[in-house]
Formats: sequence, C-alpha cells, structure tokens
Amino acid sequence: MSIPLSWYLFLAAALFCTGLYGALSRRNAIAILLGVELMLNAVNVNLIAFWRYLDLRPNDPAPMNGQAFAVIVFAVAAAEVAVGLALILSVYRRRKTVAADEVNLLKW
Amino acid sequence: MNFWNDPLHFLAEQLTAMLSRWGLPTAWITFIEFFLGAMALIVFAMVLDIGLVWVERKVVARFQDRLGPNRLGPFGLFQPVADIIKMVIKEDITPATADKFLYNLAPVLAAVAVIALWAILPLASTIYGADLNVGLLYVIAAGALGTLAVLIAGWASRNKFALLGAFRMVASLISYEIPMVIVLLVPTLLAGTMSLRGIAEAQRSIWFALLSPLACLIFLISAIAELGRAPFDLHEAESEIVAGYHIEYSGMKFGWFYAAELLHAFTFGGLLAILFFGGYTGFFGLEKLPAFIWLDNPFVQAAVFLAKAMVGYWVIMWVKYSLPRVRIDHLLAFNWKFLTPLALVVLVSTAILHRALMEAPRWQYGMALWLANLVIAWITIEILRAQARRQRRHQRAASQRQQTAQEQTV
Amino acid sequence: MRNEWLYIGVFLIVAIIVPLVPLGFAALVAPRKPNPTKRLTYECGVETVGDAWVQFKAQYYIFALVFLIFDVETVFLFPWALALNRLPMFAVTEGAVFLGILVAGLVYLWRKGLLEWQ
Amino acid sequence: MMDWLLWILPLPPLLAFMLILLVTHRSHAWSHGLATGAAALSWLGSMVLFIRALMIEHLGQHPLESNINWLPSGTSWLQIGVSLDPLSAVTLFFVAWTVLAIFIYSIGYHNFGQPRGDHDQPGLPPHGATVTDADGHRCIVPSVEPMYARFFAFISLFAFGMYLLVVSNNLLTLFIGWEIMGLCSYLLIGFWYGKPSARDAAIKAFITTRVGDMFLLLGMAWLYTVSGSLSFRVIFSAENLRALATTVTPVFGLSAAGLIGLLCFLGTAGKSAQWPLHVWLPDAMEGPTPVSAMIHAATMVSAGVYLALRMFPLLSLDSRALTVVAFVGAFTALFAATIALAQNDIKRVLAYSTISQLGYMVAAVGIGAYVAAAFHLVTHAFFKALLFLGAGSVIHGMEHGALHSGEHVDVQDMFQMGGLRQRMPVTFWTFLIGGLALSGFPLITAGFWSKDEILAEAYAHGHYAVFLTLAAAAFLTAFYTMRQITLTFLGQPRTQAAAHAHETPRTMTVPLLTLAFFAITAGWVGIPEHFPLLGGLLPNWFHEFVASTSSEASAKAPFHWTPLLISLGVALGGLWLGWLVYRKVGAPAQDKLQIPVLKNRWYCDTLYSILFVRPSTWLAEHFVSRFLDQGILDGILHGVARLSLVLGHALRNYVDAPIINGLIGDGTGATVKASGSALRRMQSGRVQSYMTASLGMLFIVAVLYLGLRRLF
Amino acid sequence: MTAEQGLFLCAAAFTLASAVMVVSARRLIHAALWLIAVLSGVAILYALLQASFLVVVQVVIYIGAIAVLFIFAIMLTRRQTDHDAPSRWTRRAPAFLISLLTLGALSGIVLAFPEAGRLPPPMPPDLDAVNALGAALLSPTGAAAYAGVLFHESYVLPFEVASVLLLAALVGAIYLATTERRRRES
Repeated sequence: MSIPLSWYLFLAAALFCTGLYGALSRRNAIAILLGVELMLNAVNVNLIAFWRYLDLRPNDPAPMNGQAFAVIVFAVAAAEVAVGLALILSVYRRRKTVAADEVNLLKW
Repeated sequence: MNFWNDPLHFLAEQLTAMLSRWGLPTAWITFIEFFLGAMALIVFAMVLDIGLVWVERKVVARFQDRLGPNRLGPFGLFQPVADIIKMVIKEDITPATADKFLYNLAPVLAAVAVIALWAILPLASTIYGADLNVGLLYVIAAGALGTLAVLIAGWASRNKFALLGAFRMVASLISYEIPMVIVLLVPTLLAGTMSLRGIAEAQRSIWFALLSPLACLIFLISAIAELGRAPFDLHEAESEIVAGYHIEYSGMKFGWFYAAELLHAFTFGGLLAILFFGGYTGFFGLEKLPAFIWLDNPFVQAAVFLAKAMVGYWVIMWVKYSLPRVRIDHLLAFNWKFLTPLALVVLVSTAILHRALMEAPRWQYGMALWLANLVIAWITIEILRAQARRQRRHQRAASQRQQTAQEQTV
Repeated sequence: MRNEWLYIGVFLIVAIIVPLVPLGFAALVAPRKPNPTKRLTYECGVETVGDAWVQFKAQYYIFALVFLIFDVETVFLFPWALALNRLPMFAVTEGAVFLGILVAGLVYLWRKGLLEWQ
Repeated sequence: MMDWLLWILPLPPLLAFMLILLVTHRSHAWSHGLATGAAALSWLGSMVLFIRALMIEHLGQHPLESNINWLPSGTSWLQIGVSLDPLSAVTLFFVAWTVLAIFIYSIGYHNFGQPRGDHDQPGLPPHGATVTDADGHRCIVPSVEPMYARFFAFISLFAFGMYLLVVSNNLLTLFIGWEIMGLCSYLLIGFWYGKPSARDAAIKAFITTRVGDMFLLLGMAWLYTVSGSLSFRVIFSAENLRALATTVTPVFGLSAAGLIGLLCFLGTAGKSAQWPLHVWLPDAMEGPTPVSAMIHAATMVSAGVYLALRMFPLLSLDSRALTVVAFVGAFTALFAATIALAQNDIKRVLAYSTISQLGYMVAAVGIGAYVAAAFHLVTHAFFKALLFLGAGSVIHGMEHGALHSGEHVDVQDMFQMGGLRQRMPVTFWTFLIGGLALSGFPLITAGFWSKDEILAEAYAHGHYAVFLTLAAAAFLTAFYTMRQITLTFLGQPRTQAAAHAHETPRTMTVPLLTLAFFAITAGWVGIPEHFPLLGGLLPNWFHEFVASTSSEASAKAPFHWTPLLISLGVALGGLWLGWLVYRKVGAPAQDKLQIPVLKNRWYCDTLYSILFVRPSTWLAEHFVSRFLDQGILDGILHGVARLSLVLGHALRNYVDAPIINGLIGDGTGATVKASGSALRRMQSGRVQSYMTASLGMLFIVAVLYLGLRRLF
Repeated sequence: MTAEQGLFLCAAAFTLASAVMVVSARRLIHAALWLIAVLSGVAILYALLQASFLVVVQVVIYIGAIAVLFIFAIMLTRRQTDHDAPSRWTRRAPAFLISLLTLGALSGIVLAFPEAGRLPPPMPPDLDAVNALGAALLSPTGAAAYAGVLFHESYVLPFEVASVLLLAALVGAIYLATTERRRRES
C-alpha cells in the first residue's frame, strides 16, 4: 500500500515509448508487431493501475471498468496479432520478404 | 488450533512467535515462512516423483508381462535412486550449434511448469500452498509455461527432429488445451468458484463426475494429450523422430524432462481428483457424523487425496500402455471435430440447466444434469455410428467397384 | 490475495532453484570430454545436412492461430461462468450467443477443410 | 397494440432476407414466396397503421411513440424507438404499395418459371435459353435469372431498411436504415457484376452517397453534442430549437440550426441525387429495372427528401439555409431536365427525370412548402415507380422480340423501338398514365395537383426565381416525357425486335395497373379548396393531415390564376411540342437535339481542364522537384494526392458525366489521373515513415497550439 | 523504502530491461523470448495491483498463445527473419526522437495529473473480482441490483462485440494465412 500511482504511470509511459521506438525503428515487420505488443501492454498496465487506484472505492460494490477495458484490450490485441502476423505471412509468401521498407504496398 | 487439525498454520504460528521473539521484521518472517512452506511442498513433490519413477517402471513391466525392477532393494524400491545417480554422473553433451542459454533453460522451465502446479494443489482442507481465487486459470497458465519449455527445447537444440517434435508437441498441446479450458468451465460453473479448494469443498455432497461425467471424460482425454503421453505422444515417436524435442538432451537435463513428465502425470491425476472426484473430501457427508468426525482430519484428507490422485495416475498409465499411438491428423481431427464441439455442447447445456435449476431441490438438479449428460452422450454415439455406417458403405461400394472392374478385365 | 501471489512468487523462485541443484551437482561430478563428433547434432548417425532451423509448413501456424482466438474467447467465458449465479437467465443466453459465434468460427474452419492435416 | 405493430413492422423482410440467404437460396419459388410474403405482411401492417393513424385526432401533436433502452455500454445507453406521425404515415402508405408491387413485378421480370439459360452465368443478365417446343422446332425464350434467390434476398433487406427508416423516431435508427439501403443499393446496382459498367456504377453510387452520408453523420454528431439526444422529439422540442437557432457557428455566421440542417441536407443531396452529388443516379440504371424502380425512383431517393422534411423544423430556423436548399433544388430540377432531353436510353430519361422531380421536392422544402413537398413525394413515388416498371416491361418485351428475331439491338434505346402500342397495350396505357402524371397533365393526373401546388406555393411566397425555374423545368419535363412516349409507343416499329415485342406476363402487368390507379387517384386527396369547379368536391385532406406534423409547416397558399395557367401552359405545350418533334422519326433513327449539347460538352471540358487540372499538375511538378522529403512531407503530400484525385473525380463527374451520359475514360479523367500519379510518385508507401511523420506533425501542431495559447 | 516498493522497482526494472532487449535484440527469436520476459514482468505488476484475474489471463493469453504465435510466425519466415539487419540511422534517429518526445509528453501529463501522488485505497474486503467482472461484462441492465449487489457499469455490448471481432479476426487471418491453392481445394 505504499506505491503512489505515478510510479505505475511512469513505468507504463516508459514501456509505451520503448514499444513505440521498436515499432518505428525496426525493419522487420514481425519486430514491429513486437513493439506494438509492448505498447498494448503499457496501456493495460495503465488501465489496471487506474482501476486499482481510482476505480476501486471502499464500501462500494467493486467497479470493474478498468478490468473490463483491459480484458477488451486483450481481445483486441489477440485479433491484432492474428491478423497482423497473417498479413506478414501472406506478404512473405508472395514477396519472400518481411522487411517493412521493402513492403511498400501502401504506395499503390 | 492444534497440530492435528491444522498443521501448516500451527507450525506457521509457532515459527512466527519464535522469529518475532528473535526480533525479525514481519516482512522477513513472512518471507521465511513462505520459503519454508514452498520448500516443504516442493521437496514432498520431488520425493513423490522419485517414487513415481519406481511405480512407472514397475507398472510398465506388469502391463508388459515383465517383472520390472526387482534387484535393488525390496521390489527394486531403490531402482529410482540408481537411475538418478546414473543421470547425474552421465556426461552432459551440448550440441556445438545449440543456442546455449535457451538449451539449458528449457529443462528447468519444463520442471518449473510442473512444480508450479503444486503451489495451489490443496492436499487437504488446511494443507495447501495458496488458495488462489483463479486457481483453474493458474493451472492453464502453468500449462502454457510447459508449452513454452517444449518450444524452446526444440528450437534451442537446433536439430531437425527436435524442432519437428517440438512443433508437433505444441500443435497437439495447444489444440487440446481448448477442450480442456472449455471443460474446466463446468466445475467453475457448478462450484461457482475457480479456487481448487472451493471446488473440492463444493463436492462434499456429490462429485462433479456424477453431475457431468462427460466433462470428466473430456478432461481426462485432453489431460492425457496435455501430458503428451501415449496415445498422444507423437512428439517423441521413436520410429519417426527419434525422441522428439529432447533428442539432444542427455544426463540430468534429460532427467528433468523425464521427471517432469512423471510428476505432471501424477499432478493431473490429482487435478482430476480435485475437479471431478471431490479431491480430499469424499465421504459424502459421513464425516459430519460425530462418530466419524476424525474423517475430516487433514492427514486423512491428504491420504484420501493422494489415493485418488494415484488412481487417476494409474488410469493415465493404463491408457498409455494399452493404446497404440495415433496419427497426427487423427489426433487433430479428433480434437477439433469431436472433442471441442462436444465440450461446447456440454458446457452450454450445463450452464443452462445449472442456472435454471439453481433454486430447485438438489436431487432434481443433480438428476437433470446427469440425464442431460446421458442424452448428449447417446446422441453423440448415434451420430458417430451413423458416420461409421456411411463410411463402411462407401468402402464397400468402392471395393465392389474394384471387383467388377477386375472381373471385366478378366 | 496479496500474500497469496507473494507466496506463489516465492514458490516459483524455489521451484527454479530446486531443479538447478541437481544440474549444478551434475555439472560438478559428470565427466566432460567433448569432441567435435560428439557435439554434432544427432541424426541417427547420418551426416547432418543443412541447417536445422528449416522452414515449417504453415499449417502449424494456422492451428496456433485458431488456438489463440479460441483461447481468448474461453478466457472471456470464465467471468461469465462465475457471475452466472447472480445474473438472470439473460446472461446465460448472452454466453450462449458468445459461444455460438465461437462455434461459427469452428464451422467456418471445418467447412474450409482447414481442420484436416495434410 | 399500435406500438407493438410499429416495432415489428420492419422485421418480416429482414427475416425473409436471412431465411433466403441461409435456407432457401436453392429454391426459386420459396425465395420469392418468402420475399413477397414478407412484403405483403409489412404491407398489411402499414395499411392497418395508416388507417389507425387517420382515426387518431391530432396525431401531429401527439404522435404514437415508444422508446426502449437498447444496449448498455459503460454507463450510458443506446436508446432506440419508433413513432408514427402523419408524415411517416403517408410515407408508409406509398412505401408499402410500391414495395409490394415491385416485389411481385420482379417475379415476372426475372423470368420465373422459364428454363435455365444455355450459357448464363451468375453476374450477367440472362441471355435466353433454347427450347424445343411441342412440335419439335427449337426456339429461344428468355431464361431465368441465375441469381434469382439472391435478388429477392437483397431487395428484402432493402425493404427492411426503408421501413426501419420510416418508423424510426430518432436519427440513429434512421441512419441505420439509411445505410442499409445504401448497402443494398450498392449490391443491387452491381447485381450483374459481370458487367464492368455495373461494377463501376455500383462503386460510384456507393462512394458518392457516402460523401453525403459523411456530412449527415457530422450533422448528427453535432446535433448530439448540442442537444444530447438524437430522438426527434428532443431535437425539435421548442427550447432546444431556440438554443440551436440562437447559437452562432463560425461557418459563414450560420446559426447552429442552419448549419446542422445544411449538413443533413447534404446527406439528402447524396441520397436523393441532388446537384452536385447527383452523378450516381444515372449510372445506377445499370441495375435490374425493378431495382431502378424501387430504389432509384420510389423509395430510397425519397428517403433523402423524407429526411429533408424531417429536418424541416431545423432548416426553417435559418432563412439562408432554406434559400440554399431552394436554389439547389430548383437548379437540379432544371439542370436534370435539360439533360433528360438528350437521352436515348429509356431508363436514363427516367433517371434524369427522377433527379429533376426530386429537385422539385427539395425546392419545395426550400421555399417552406412543407406539405407540397410531401404531397409531391407521394404522388411522384407512385407515378415514377409506374414509369420505371413500364420501362422495364418495355425492355422485357423488346428482349423477347430481340430473342425472337435474333437481331442484336440495344433493347433500351428508344430509337430502336416505336409502335409498341399495338404490341403491348397494357404497358402502353399504364405508361401513358404515368407519363401524363409526370408531365402534370391537367386535372386527372396526380402529378398535376402536386406539381401545381408547389408552383402555387412558390408563386404565393414570392420566390419568383424558383417559380420560373420550376416552370421551365416543368415544360422540359412535359417535352421529354412526350418524346419518350412518342418514340417508344407511337409510330411504326423501327426494328424487328420492336415488331416482335410481346406483352409481358401478368405478374408484371398487374403491378402496373395498381400503380396506374394510384398515379391518378393519389392526387385527388390534395385538391386545393379554392380551385375552380373541383375546389370543394373533395376536402383537401392531405394538407390538413400532413400540415399537423410540423408546426412550422406554412399555411395554405391563397389561390392565384397565374401559376395555374402557367403550369397548364407548360404541361400541355411541352406535351404537344414533344409529340410534334418526334412523331416522324424514321427507321434510320437520328435525334435533332444532340448536336448543340455535344458541342457544349466540349466547351465545358476545356474550361474545366483550364480551371482545375493545369494548376494541380503545375503544383505537383513543383512539389516533386522541390520539397521531396519523403521522411516528413510525404504524409501530407499523400493527402494532397488523394484530395486532388477525389476532387478531380468529383468535378469531372459533375461536369461532363451528365452530358456524355457517364461515358468513362475521357481526356479530363486521364489528365487528373496523370496529375494524381505525379503526386503519388513522392510517397514511399512505408507505414513506419507515415507513423513517424504523423507523430512528428502531432508534436509540431501541439507545440504551435500551446505556444499560441501562451501568447494569447 | 518498504518491501513492496522494492518489489515494484525490481519488477519495473526487469520489465523495462527486457523491453529494451525486445526492441534491440538482433535475432528475432530472442526478441520474442524477451517479449515473454516483458509479459511476465507485466504479470508481476498486475499481481502487485492485486488483479489476480489479469495476472493469469496475461500468462494464458499473452505467453501461452500470442507469444507462441509469434514464435511460430518467426519460424515460418525464418529465411528472412533470422537476423534483423540494423535499420539506417535515418530511420532510427527520428524514431528515437519521436519516442523521446512522446515520453516527455506522457511524463508531463502524469506530472500534471492531480491524482498522481495517490496511494491505493484498501481493497473491498469481500471482493470477488472475477465475479464482479463477469457481472460488469454481462449484467444486461446497466445499474440494476442482483443479489443485493449494485453494478454501475455494464459492458454487454463490448462483450458481444469482442466475440464478433475475434470471429472476424479468425476468418480474416485464416483467409490470409492459407494459400490460394488450399483455398481452391476447399
């Protein structure tokens, strides 16, 4: 009971930015997805911290907003990974590469 | 509270008193207690494991109509010790191309994945590590860890067979985790909690195996698959891929894979007992009678639990040594086309009945669930028979066509 | 709940240490005479050809994919199963709908013939 | 009882849609049985509701309404509800009739019961099947539509959307129905996706209407933020309206009410094809004719006007907004009418006339003639559906003839027809009725009364510009209608196909007759009191009834002779002229009126390329040469490229597509495409650099914003 | 510094270090395994936050499924993904800058956040979090009482939408992951 909320928030921010850096700087598409995963986890940490610190109130029937959000984020993350990796695989199958800067499909 | 009806907490209190008399800060005290508690449980598990080596070998022998270990000590009881010594003094060969760190990490991880289960396994109403309110999910999580260990082992030893074995293993593991998770929802529903202890307590009146035999069966099957034992042990199909993911491992590292598998099997026997056969309870309210109050003594309970677990373990061994290995396509088809749908049906029916008859008298409730299971089983069998008939018809038609063709040629 | 997780944490630490003990012991007592032949990867005595980290068929990936989706959905169902007792029948139907969508996915795979191994 | 009926009213078609798709898509009879059955159920419900609505006193002030909480999300609720007020009642009336008629018509149109085609495949219109009849010689007969069931599934879904839109008492469900219809329109225009033209038309329709919908969505969002609800009752509550009217927005100093009204009106413009978003409607004729009849004449395009009428209380708060609406409507009416003159395709003529008629209604809304607009909405739905179905029947007959005579003619080209009067009498008479109604033939036809009311209102409220425009449009309307009738039915057959055309089966003629009945009688409910002779015969029930919907609806205009005489003059004159010009079109068909229009087109083209394309290319070149910094800039330039592409397409479509009848791939388009690709060359297409760029932009903007905040 | 803070700091350091390894590891398989380390670290944080359900779900879904999926994908594209060649500094420099800026901005927000210094309130004594979560996800009528317990929020819509989302993801991913040949077969 001795950790102020800000600690968690700072940690989450750092984690988020690490993930961001990975997502922006990596060449390999899968590595980019890894970075995105980091970011999602950072978000979840925030959500749960808010749940614990701001959502919960004594003598109040357990509000679960934070946890509900987090669970939904899990679902979203799962979907994102599934589709993302599938995309990468199909691109790989066609072009034999997963380097993001060789995959410039947005161009056309 | 005395030692006989609540040993762990009794000892814990004594210890706390003693240590605080020595003037340690409470944080340290809790830590030490936790450490000792964990140590005790794990050591117990390890000793049990050593025993299991003997049991396994003896039982295999009997199944295969051999004598099995009988030289070393009475009934070859010291055989496992010899095994261990052999393991330890064997040379440990690491392939030159292997990914060292991961290669060494894998067996430890495999062991941890199994041992971790013992943290929440309630041996008795008062003898347990932690009474986690998400116990069932914890079990699944530990399973995930095991999957990881296999994958790492297969990848790190940089061997085609190993990797292939790992892939197969993981494919079957993750496939069979689905029906397992679904079916784990049934005890959760019935007991209204996910803590193993709560589930065991909820079965004082009646075992869930009676309320939902199908769920029990599905759990058993998927558990065997999770253990990767025969008939689902494709990952170490000697004839095809030599020894699967731990082909490159030797000495104690292999030993840990082996030990982990045995302990895993026993642990799942225990889980089966807890989830469907009342765990440490099991006298159907008899213990309530003043004359039999002693039946509720933790040590009796622990004995009951271990006995049940051993029975489950026995069944698993039995299956292992009497069934041939299935082909991987059969393995996956069986899971996805039979087990998973069945599990879903069982879950939904159980949920509906449970919710609908919550207030109804217990016997009606029980009968309804039980009958529902019977009906589902019957329907399933009918469907299977119909399919089998169709297949036979096709085969017969095919063979006849062949015959006619031959006759024409002749 | 806190100290339960603490306990589990301690337990896991111990569970990591325990396997390491025999391993370390083995490392001490076990002989170590490596030679190149011995340290080759074992392929039933045949010369190893090519890298072991060969590419694998996509089917494994597909099963992992299906597993992921189903896993998430089943995890969603645990709170449902627990809260059932306090919620009206409507909640059961909700869960049924949820499962129905799950089954739809399964049926899709089945119809697509993706559950067959080849 | 009523609530309950209101709630379930839209459902039967939805169920039919699902059942057809999931279960009965193999069986033709089951499919159309389900669809028509569902339509009939909804029709029955609508009639019951309509009659009940007539019985209720002061329905306008106290509409039937019921709301439920639909879905909880977080701590807020999605609330939906249904209501029945006079406007929705009359809309329900004509929707029910037209939908049912068209469902039945489709059975015949898609050759139910005919054999399967020899080489038909899904996605293409049926080519016809060879059969050997009793006495053994083989002949070609129409073949059944390959995707028969799918068609009925789609139109069922469409009907659901329309009913939902009509009964809903809030913008949310209205919008849902709106979008469902948009989807169905897309699916059905592209029903014969084998034809590239159909594909393009479908996409064009979808995108163009999407543009309007986006603005509508904006309006809705704004409305929700302002009034905290989307239900009409709340939105149009007095205090809310006052608040909306008083708040002033930064946009041209319009009041919030006016701006929101205009945003919603853009949605209308998209849906009911008002200039400048009208381009999709002519192309939409690629779909099967029942589709053109239902979606692009009777119901969906009416939905746009319906929305405009719903939003009228909002619009009427801001005179400038109203003026904009009025002029857009009037302009569209004339604009489309001029184009309709030059069409040879029987369906395209009708398409443009639809646009122009919708223009009438919108203009009516704009001049505050609320009731007149609703009135014209109803009558137009009937006679335009009638006309389209008639056209479909003609085409069908022509196909029959073409199959019989085996010559390859464009069965939709009016110059290939002629003399169908004898061949298909029922079609001819019904089509004639529809045509007269469209051109506002005096006294007997519905179109006359509604159109006349609009003109009268315009005149009475002193909107002389609008009045004159509409009068001119009316003249043109009469002209091209008569041209169409003359070319199609009168004179002598110009082709073998026309000579061997054949009356269509009863499933098609019966709907024609039904609609023809309404095309005449629908007008009699709204005869002004002070009309000479006929005035008092029937009470002007329609006005009383509908006017009570909205308090803003203006009082009836006093009677004037001028508009009456003018409308009489233009109608009769146009008809006569049309007959005069086209009665002697010989077998080598040529049209006298094409040339100037063609010339005009080229003129527009050059003008347009000077105005737009050159600058954009110049811009592109210089950006390409100068600031090619793909790290930072390509994000924006990417946007620029997209924008110029979209803009280019829009402009190109609106300027020349109408005049060259949506002919694709002309010089302008090519130029624009070229400029677009020139711009596109500078964008790398890498996700990461986009992300980096966008984030960088974000920071720059943030810094600027905060900095400025500090300053001021 | 209390023991709890110590625990937190250890977990945080572990998590962040592994995160750095994830974005910097050359060999992708190692990056994936480091990701698993990060995930476990986050799980520990959940445990510190007393969100038991989230702890296990984190392990089950992320480590058990998502990480495995990643590893499979990496092994399926091994020919390319064995090593991830370092990207040009022209890419890394702006990325680093942006991330740094983001970090600054986020920290600024946290510092400006009035509740930042807050300490956690005591857990409600008889809180069955999973049960309450289920109720929150499923209770059909937002603020309605069941068994005397009042739920303030209801996530029925997200709950169902999640399943639809997952179904869509499944179908789409399968469609992408299967080759045309297989599709033609089926």
